[in-house]
Amino acid sequence: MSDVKVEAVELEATDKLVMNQVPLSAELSEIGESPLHHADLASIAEHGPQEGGVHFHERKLMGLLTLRCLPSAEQQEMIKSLLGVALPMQPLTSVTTDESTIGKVSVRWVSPDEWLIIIEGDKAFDIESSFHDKLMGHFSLVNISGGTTIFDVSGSHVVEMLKKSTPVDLHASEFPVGKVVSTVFAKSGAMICRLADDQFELVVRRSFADYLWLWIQDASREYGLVVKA
Amino acid sequence: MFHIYCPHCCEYREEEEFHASGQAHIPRPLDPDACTDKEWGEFMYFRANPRGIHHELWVHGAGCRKYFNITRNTHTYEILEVYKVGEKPSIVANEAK
Amino acid sequence: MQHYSGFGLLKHSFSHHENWQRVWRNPTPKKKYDVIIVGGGGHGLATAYYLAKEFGVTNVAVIEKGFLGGGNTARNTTIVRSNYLWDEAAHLYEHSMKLWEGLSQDLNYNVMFSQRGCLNLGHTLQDMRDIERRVNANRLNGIDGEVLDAQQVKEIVPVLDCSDRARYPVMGASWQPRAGVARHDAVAWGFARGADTRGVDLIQQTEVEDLIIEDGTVVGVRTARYGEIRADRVGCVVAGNSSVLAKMGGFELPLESHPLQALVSEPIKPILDTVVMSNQVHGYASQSDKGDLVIGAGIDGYNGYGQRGSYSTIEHTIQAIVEMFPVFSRVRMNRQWGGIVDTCPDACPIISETPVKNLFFNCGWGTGGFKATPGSGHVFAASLAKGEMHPLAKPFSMFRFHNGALVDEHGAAGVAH
Amino acid sequence: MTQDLSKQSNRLQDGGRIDRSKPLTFTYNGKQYKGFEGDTLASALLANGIDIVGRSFKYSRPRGIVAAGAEEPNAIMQIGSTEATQIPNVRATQQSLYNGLVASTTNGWPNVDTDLMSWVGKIGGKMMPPGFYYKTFMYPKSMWETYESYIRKAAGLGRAPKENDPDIYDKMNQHCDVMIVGAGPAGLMAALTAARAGARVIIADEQNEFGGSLLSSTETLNGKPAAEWIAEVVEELSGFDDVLMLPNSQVNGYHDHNFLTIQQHCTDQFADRAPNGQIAQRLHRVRAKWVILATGAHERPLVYGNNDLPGCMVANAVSTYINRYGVAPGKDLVLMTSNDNAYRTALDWHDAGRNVVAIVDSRKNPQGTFVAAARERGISILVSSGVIEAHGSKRVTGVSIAPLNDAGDAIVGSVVKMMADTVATSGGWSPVIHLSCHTGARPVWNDDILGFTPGATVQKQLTAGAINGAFSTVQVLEEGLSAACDALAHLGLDKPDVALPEADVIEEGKAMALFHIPHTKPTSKAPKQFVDYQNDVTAAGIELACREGFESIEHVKRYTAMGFGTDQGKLGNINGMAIAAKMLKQTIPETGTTIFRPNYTPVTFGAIAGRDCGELFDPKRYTAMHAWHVERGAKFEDVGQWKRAWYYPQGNETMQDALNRECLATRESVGILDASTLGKIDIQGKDAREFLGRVYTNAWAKLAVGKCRYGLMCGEDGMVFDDGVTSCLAENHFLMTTTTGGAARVLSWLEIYHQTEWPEMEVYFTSVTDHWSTMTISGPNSRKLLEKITDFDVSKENFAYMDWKAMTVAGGIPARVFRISFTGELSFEINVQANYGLHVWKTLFEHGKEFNLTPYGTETMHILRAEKGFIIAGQDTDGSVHPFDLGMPWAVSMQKPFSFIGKRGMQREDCVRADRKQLVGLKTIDPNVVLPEGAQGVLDPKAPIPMPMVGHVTSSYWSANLKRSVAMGFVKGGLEKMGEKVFYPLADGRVIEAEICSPVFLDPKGERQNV
Repeated sequence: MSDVKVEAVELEATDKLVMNQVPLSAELSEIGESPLHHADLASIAEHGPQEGGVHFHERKLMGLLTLRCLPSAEQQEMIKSLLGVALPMQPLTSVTTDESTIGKVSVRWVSPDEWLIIIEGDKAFDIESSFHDKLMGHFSLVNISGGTTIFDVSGSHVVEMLKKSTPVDLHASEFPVGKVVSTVFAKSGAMICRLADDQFELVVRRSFADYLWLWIQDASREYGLVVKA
Repeated sequence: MFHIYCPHCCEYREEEEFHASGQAHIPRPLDPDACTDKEWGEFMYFRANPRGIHHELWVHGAGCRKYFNITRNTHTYEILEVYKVGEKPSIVANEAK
Repeated sequence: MQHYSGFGLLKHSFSHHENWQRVWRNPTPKKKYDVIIVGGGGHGLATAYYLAKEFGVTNVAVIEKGFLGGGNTARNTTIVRSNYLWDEAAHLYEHSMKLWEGLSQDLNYNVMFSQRGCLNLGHTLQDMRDIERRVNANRLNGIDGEVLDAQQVKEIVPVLDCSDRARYPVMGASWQPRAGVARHDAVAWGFARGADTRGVDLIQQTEVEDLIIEDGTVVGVRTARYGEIRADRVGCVVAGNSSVLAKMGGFELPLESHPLQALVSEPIKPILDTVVMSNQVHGYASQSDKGDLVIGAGIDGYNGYGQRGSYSTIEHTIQAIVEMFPVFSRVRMNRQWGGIVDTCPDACPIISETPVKNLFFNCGWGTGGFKATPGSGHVFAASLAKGEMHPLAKPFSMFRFHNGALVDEHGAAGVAH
Repeated sequence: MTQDLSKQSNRLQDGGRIDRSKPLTFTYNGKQYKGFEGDTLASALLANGIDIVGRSFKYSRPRGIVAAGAEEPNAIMQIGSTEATQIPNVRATQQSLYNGLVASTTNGWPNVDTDLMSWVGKIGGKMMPPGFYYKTFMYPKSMWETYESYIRKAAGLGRAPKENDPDIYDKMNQHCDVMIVGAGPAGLMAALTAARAGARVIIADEQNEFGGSLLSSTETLNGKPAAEWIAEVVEELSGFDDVLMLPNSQVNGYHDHNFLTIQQHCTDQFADRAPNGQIAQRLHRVRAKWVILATGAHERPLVYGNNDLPGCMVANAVSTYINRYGVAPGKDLVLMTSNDNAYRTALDWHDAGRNVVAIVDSRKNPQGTFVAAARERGISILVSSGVIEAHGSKRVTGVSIAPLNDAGDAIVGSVVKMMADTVATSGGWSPVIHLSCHTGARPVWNDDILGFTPGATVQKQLTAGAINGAFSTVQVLEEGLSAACDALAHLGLDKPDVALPEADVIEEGKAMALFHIPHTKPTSKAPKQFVDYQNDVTAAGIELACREGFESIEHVKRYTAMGFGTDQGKLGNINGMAIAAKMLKQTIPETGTTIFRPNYTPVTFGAIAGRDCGELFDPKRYTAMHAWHVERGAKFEDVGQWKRAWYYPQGNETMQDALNRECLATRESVGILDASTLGKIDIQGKDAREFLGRVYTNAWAKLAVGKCRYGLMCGEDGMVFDDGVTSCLAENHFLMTTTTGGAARVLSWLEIYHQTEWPEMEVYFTSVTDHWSTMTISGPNSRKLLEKITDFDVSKENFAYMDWKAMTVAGGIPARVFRISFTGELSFEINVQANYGLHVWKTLFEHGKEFNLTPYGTETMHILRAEKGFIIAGQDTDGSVHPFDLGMPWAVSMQKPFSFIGKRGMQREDCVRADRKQLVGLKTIDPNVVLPEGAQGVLDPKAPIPMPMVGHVTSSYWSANLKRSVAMGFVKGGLEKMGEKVFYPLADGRVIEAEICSPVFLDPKGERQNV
């Protein structure tokens, strides 16, 4: 009997270990380099154009986690208590709260059994740990923070820029604030969420970030592109 | 250029987001080792390929990444219905009824 | 048969061209033939021609639901080459190439076979490995071929962007000098004229509604227009609709019918003297004698009998063309169209006996049927004449999909052509 | 300022929609001319009295402008003021005039006015009936290429530029409730109705301003000139947020499920190059809930002798030039018509102060509003007559007119000649049904309107106006309103308050079905009667085609090339079909329908490509360490979309020098590879282990937590398509790696099986390729190097081969380190969150100096693994080999309870043959010779061609470590042929001899990786 118990304890320890291992300290997060690090957006923001129809900002080094599950009522309840917000169950919807104990949390519907959780970068470890400690049943939670970045695009011509890039209908009647879609973006893909009438969030993959940055610069050229630090 | 209703996202999306994955409803034999070469070959390669009503598997690759089925007329390109994996089509070709 | 020549044209010009003979008759079918060929496209007409000319079988009918040569023969990009990877395919296509080389004279009909050469570009290290492999195999199989570096490619096609600016720079190419293009309609008409002259009945506007099968043996076809027409052997050569015919025979084929699109530019002055193909960038082009750039698009992923595909496929193709040939950016696309191609899982055709006795199928040429027209017709004619498959056709039995002896030519056929 | 009109000899003193206060200068065939803003190039050429604008394709006959829009077949120009901005084949009737426009004709030598080729055409033309080229140029065979080079030189219209295009084209995706094609009266009425109802509307028109037919007519609406009504509607439409108005925009394609493409000319009307920063053309990709086609109709010319002489025009085009552009393209007009409508042209001509010689009407008793008006003006009308021939050499100088019988197919009296410089003809109107055909609908012949109208369709399509054969403005407006109301009803929107404007009431007599005017001579002997101008197709040619047995209309078209020009037969197709029908004694619908395909008018390649070219043609995917590789002078290799460091040359090193150095450094001390591009898939769930067992060929049931294992993945056919190492992170948690190129395919492979075959299995797959930066340190000193950046115990005892460990590296960065090896050396694959990849990489270099840490690229990786006989899926496999062919039976577990994917396939009859091609090592007899990859092996190098081949070389390198070449390749039955010889005959004549051996050239016992 004791043997079995020891094994179980070890397994649990391993389970925790294999998640994001150790929380990154504030000091270490200083050396983190977002996918557009090489583009030196800070100096473009400082020296580049200050007026234009499209505004661009990289919300870098955020915590992004993919949650996969077909949540039971208990799981939904637990997830709500862990995130401070209930999972959006309606297709193509999202929720955001500032109220949670871990700060601002956004949850984006991706598919009937997939959500993207967006939090501050230094909170990913806590979330991962709490899910694995407390959420029972079949699910998967994967940290994709290193592989993903967020482009915040806005401005008076942001819709035109997006219309050059994605085939989804962005008209307010079809794409209200809060709606989220995963779709084609140029020759790559993006998860697009409307944050305000003229503000969108694009969640993109790291390896495509430079291509998409080039694309957005090009698509914005006729409207003027303003980079925000 | 198809306009396809994704039964998971519950809205129409452009064909560029999807990918056709061939004929639907071709279950993998439960005991492959008991299949003859002929049976295995037919499972892998032989297809109905009708001119008319066809049930096919598509995936919303750039969207929710879910597979689902489409009943489509291969001649007129009309999409007659979409339904989830595991469900049965409600529209079938006359002779198959 | 009225002999065609420049002198004949001159002679007829004096009588204002009023005395040219019909190119083919418009016969009413007999009750019974030795061989019925279902499908009056290039392959079917070539089969009829060679049956009559080479194998002495003249009691033959070709039954065509529309007009002669109106299917994929009328809709392809006319590329002819034989640089296939595997021995079985290479021998078959080279057999065809040899027939092409004397075809205009053989038919006394100028099919405008123009051996302008064909480049298959390599853009990655693996492309270049595959090119080496294929060219070496071709060479040892007696098929002309060379591996060229980027500089040599540039010399052959000055308008091709061989610079490092390209997203996928050209690293080299395989080059088959004997490859080229031909005038697609003329191929069908030339074979039709040759077959008709030798007694073959070409029955147009007649759709086969069913195959008549007695005791597992095919004995004829049923048509809407003429009812039953009997035959000892039936050969189906109905690219695009093979599965529909197979269903009449009570079996399935390992085929999917997909739209394959092509397009032409407006005619421009000569600028592209050879055929250029790229798997990696995914487009290919040649220039016709009339001046059009003839461009092939990829195959659409879904099954379709509509003779049209998706616009995104056209867009990708044009992107590839502009990427390869930036100077074509200001040239304009005149017309696009689509064919229906029967694709086989191994990108090779089916020339085969079937589960029904005396019923033979020639299909599954996918994107590459035009170049095989004479060779396919010749080996199929031999098989129909003798009732057993020609040695070059044997590897292409439909039953290879049971035993696993596939001839996987996806590498050579990667881009639709 | 008074205008100097002296040079614009055909410009009227007033009238037209041109702006006479804005004169423009343009160059045509090297000479300067003047026009006005609002002109098209065609109207400006006509204003300047230019008759000849081209030479015909086959016969080099002089050709003039015949139409005023998209249907123009002759005025095809080369435009462009610089080499890079050349545009071939611009239709002068659709090109707005701008200051500085440079145009030239595309054919004619030495020039278009005096073309020596025309003599060839005159003499040789007799020998060039349709299809003549099929009947000649065959003998001698060797001459064909010479003949062909002349044919090619003679063909083609304009030319492509020699320099790259400086312009930018882009695309925009649009969505709307109602897409209205055509902004004539029907389209505008429909747009106004839909817009007022609150629908999202797009309305596009190919012309530079909205109004369609109203722009070139003298009609009134609500008692005011039609232009005022147009202006009111346009102004109201522009006030709606959800209405997109696109002038200068051709709707060129109508695709399935109401997807349409529109080419918008954004700056073509201003210059041949877009002003800096502006988009030259934009392609709109529209998805519409409903489509209203209000595309109007094209007038058909009549077919008669020498009808291609400059001065022969379509009647309505003449009216357009007068009313819209203030240009009368001649002095003395003969109008030939089979209908009332065309009488307007004679009225316009007369009212412009020019001389109408006669109206030649094929009908017996024409009556109607316009006929009466002509009579009122005293214009002479010849009834039951036709113009059988035009006379002249470079311009019409006169016509022959003959009385016709009631059917219009025979001459029943004597011929009279009249002087005239312009012949306008009308055979009625052909609805512009092109778009309605694009999705496969077959048009329907309508005897009442003598034209094809749109056939039944499965698209959500409505039609309004002349496309339906409704030709009066009253009817057209009504149809626009009613189509919009139908669309609104389908959309669930209420019909708004909208009233029809009041239009002039016009009575028209019945038109006659007339296409081809008979001549006193039989067609074959009569002067050429052109049907398709651009391809020189004549009535005689069509008759000949029918005589020769080309009876299907498709055969006729293909044999004669009718309709294959850049105008796609907009003027000629129906006349051609009528002539064929007459010849074949059939009706037009029996002869066949006309089918149109996209594009309606040609579209610039650049616009279709949009921004997806050059730098943006395809994404370049980068790893987190990419900038470092660039800085170190790496050469890159394209692997899928990834840019991977290939090798790192230093100084004057050749590629081989660099590879030798990288290989030696790695085996002697330590090298480092950026392996971030490998596909990585996180797999979680209680059935994860079982799932792995089903998709890999080997066993996974007992892989312990903390352990890694290599696996092969096969298709159902048993053929290998990917491989990689999968690690057990926790009991129900695995990390799978795939090849760089195979990552997406493997993930879809897992998903499709999970979602469609085994949905009951509790497992989830998530791509983490981009999340992790992966760097492999390899070589005897790799452990020492790792120790420098971690406190974790990485000793052999604590961290065994094929284990993985979690630790922190480089000052606290969490890492997963895998002790796996693709080089055969002691290796550690360090994975860190990608935001820290470059930091850790640099930290390794900080500590690596003492070990001569050497970065190596994919090529060195390939060499090192080849020394060990490790395969690369995709290079050493090609989709036709199974694990046994690869000599890897150890990677297959036939005992697994579940029949894993590939098991059944690899046991088929052909897959268990003894003489299959099998992967073996190849040792060249001369160790200094490196076999070329792709070389084909034979057993008998002296065998005649075709030589029986036994297999090809898949991987081959110079091994600096072994100081000899190493290679792998396939040999038939090779696994049973160890020690035997294979020969590789190369293109350069060399024959390389090699011995079949084990593919493991280095350290066969694996001692180096196990230290």
